Amino acid sequence: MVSLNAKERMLRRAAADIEAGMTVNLGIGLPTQVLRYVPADLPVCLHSENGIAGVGPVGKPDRNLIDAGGAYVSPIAGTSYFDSAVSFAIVRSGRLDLTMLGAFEVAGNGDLANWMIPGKFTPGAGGAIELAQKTRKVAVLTTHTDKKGNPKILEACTLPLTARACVHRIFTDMAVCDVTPEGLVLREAAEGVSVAEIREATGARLIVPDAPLPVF
Amino acid sequence: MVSLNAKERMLRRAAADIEAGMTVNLGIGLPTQVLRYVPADLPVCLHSENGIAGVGPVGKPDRNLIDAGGAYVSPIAGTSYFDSAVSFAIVRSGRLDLTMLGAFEVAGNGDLANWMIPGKFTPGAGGAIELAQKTRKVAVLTTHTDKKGNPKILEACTLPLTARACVHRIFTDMAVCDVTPEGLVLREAAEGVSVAEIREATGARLIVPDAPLPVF
Amino acid sequence: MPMLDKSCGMAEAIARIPDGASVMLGGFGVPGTPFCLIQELVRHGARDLTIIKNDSNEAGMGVDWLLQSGQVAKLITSHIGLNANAVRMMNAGALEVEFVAQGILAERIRSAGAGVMGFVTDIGVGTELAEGKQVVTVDGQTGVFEPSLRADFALLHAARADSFGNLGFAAAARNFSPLMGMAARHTIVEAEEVVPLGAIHPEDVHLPGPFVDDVIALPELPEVYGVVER
Amino acid sequence: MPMLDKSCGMAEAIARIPDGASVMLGGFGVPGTPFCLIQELVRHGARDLTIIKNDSNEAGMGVDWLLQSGQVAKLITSHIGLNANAVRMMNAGALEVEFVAQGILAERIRSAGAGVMGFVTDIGVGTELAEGKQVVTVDGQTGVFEPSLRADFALLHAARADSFGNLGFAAAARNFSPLMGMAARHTIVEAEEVVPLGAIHPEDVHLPGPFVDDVIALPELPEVYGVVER
Repeated sequence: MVSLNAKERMLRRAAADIEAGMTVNLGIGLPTQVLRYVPADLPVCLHSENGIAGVGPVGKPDRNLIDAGGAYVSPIAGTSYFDSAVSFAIVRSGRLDLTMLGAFEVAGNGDLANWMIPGKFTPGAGGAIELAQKTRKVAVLTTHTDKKGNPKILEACTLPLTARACVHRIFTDMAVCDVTPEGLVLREAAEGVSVAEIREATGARLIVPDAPLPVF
Repeated sequence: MVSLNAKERMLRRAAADIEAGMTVNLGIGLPTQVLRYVPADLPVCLHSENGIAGVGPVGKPDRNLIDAGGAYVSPIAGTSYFDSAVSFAIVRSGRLDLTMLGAFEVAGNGDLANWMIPGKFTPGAGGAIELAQKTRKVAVLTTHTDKKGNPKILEACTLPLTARACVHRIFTDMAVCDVTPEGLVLREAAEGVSVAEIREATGARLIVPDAPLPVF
Repeated sequence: MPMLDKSCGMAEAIARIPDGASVMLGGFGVPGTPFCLIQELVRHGARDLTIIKNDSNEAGMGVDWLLQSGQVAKLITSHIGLNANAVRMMNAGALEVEFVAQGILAERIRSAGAGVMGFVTDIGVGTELAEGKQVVTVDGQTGVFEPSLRADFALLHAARADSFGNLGFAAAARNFSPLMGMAARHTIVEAEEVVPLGAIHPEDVHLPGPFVDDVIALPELPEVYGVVER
Repeated sequence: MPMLDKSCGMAEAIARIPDGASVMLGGFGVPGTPFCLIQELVRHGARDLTIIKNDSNEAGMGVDWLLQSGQVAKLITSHIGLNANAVRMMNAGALEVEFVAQGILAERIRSAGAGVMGFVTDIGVGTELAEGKQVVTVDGQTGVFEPSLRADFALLHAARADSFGNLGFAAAARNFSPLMGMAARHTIVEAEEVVPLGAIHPEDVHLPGPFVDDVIALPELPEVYGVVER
């Protein structure tokens, strides 16, 4: 079980990667919650697959204005609406600077599996495949282990892939890791979590720098 | 030289093929002039390649509103504007019921050459290729012979083709001919023009029905 | 030159849909889903339909009415995760589901509307999503061919329409609607408001009239169009 | 959450364009042609450009300024019939011209903006227009592959823009502009009016801000934008 404190720390740390001027897509669930930790005055354009650039906060419900996750959102000054082909043109043509996605499994080489568990969960991928494959920077936001304590970061995914070698950064309740040409590199550790604990909870080979790790 | 009278008759005859409810594209030159003979109360949607459905009459110039031929046109109640991709989506997806085009040469099998005379006239095809290939009914509007009296309706085109076997009907100052599976069929003759004269001026094999020809 | 009046009664329009037809339904969740047209399609009773829609709505609404009435042979969609009934029918073999990645679904539909045969993309290459697809190599780069997705009919919900079929969609209710209106051989539209010709500014038309065949004015909006309380 | 301010000076924006760049220019005839940006590009002097534009304007205006200044190595276009200077330069071998059928040009540009590799069409099949193109056979039907047409820059003229780059185009001045804005790596816009954020209704945006990089307010419209007297 992840403590509320650890979860908030993860969300706050992920939010720090959202920079001024970015166009960002946040997946359903944990990623959407990152928004709470983004400074209110930071210029950011939130994209939603169903045809919105400039998604505003959840507000007074308008029956015609949901985000891709079904939440009733609001427009802001500068919002635009468009059809689904244009929406994915934004994705595939590389206009998204950053996407944060959930994961069932993520591999040390950046492979991502987040849409299908054969025989158990096969609802269809929605827009995840294109978000994962085409966004300039793909971050995964996940608990470091599943509910049974098994690692979600693996040497190789066992589930059908969403996209190959697409993930650049992994935020968890325990660590921040980067996928690099050399392999998966531990960049930061959560407060109070040791490198040994992170290694123990990680199913992929993990490169740990010699220098002291920043703590988040 | 075509008499004014013969030209008017041709235009009026061509106009009679424009039916209520059609979406129509009229090429530059003679085809555009057909409009003068379309009843003012006939519901027709004129399409222009540069992104207009519901082209209104030439009117008070608006610097932002030309048709594909560069004429300053006007909007009517029900006009819409769109981008060039949507404009040709209308063409290629078969939404144009009728297009009337000019021709350098047209063959008895419906081949059309109307965009290029190698070594003399090579300005590029503009939208002619897609109009010719994809409109449900393609009509050619042309003088029966060129300025030197040579036939423009040939057994086979000598110039580079705009599209193969695309023409359904040919309106000239002398005749109305249809391209059919059996060959080119003479349907109507202009007032005062004999079948012998039409045969003489036609470079393609011409099927002449036994029954008396309607006169236009 | 006036414009054709495409006003039509709902029953008359939906009666055109025969057994075995392919039918696109606009909408992404509730916004844009043509609930009244779907309801009429249930009443009409055409069977063995291929339905193309972004999602399968939630259980008990929209496309689920067609699933429950047994009129759907095949569903082409990007996800059905919010409709337990659709998942159950698929798992029981009572419904064939073809999953297409959301943006690829949108682009295949648009591609049909654009009158081309299909497009080539690297989306899914290297994963099982590309399996069975025709490979096209361009300048050494590998892509898969995604065929255009046409349909016999499109059923759309518009915020406003004029009698010629120029349409405007509200906010996120636009989604797949203009694409489907372009891709179908026959496009039927239910509109919250049918406005006089010219009342939609020509620059603000979201789907031009030449793509639309039947325009139906909705007398009033049933509750299903409203905000979903969860 | 505010939106990024993309306001920019014209000289600063155009200075980004290096020698050898590919540059898309909006416009079909006069409407939509970004005359002021083109003029600045002449001043800037980048050479060896590949210009992509529907047509070559008329002699003495628009893209012809770039032809006359000798900055254009190659022109990709659908026709040049109204510009005798362009025809002369082409015939003299001073300008390489690649002709593309108008709707195929539009679709190749849109295809780049859609982030796919290209599309397959039967347009031109069986004529010399298809010569040299990659043939793709789909279910026994023959098509040719038309590759996406990208560019380094797009220069667009908009009727109205907000500071985030949401654009509105007037009447027939829309034409290739939204497609090019999507297809270019960097999109520079001159706007007749820069309006406050939110002043363009979100449903009436013709090109969404995420596709736009630089927004330049035109102080006043030079005469070249006006009605052409013939």
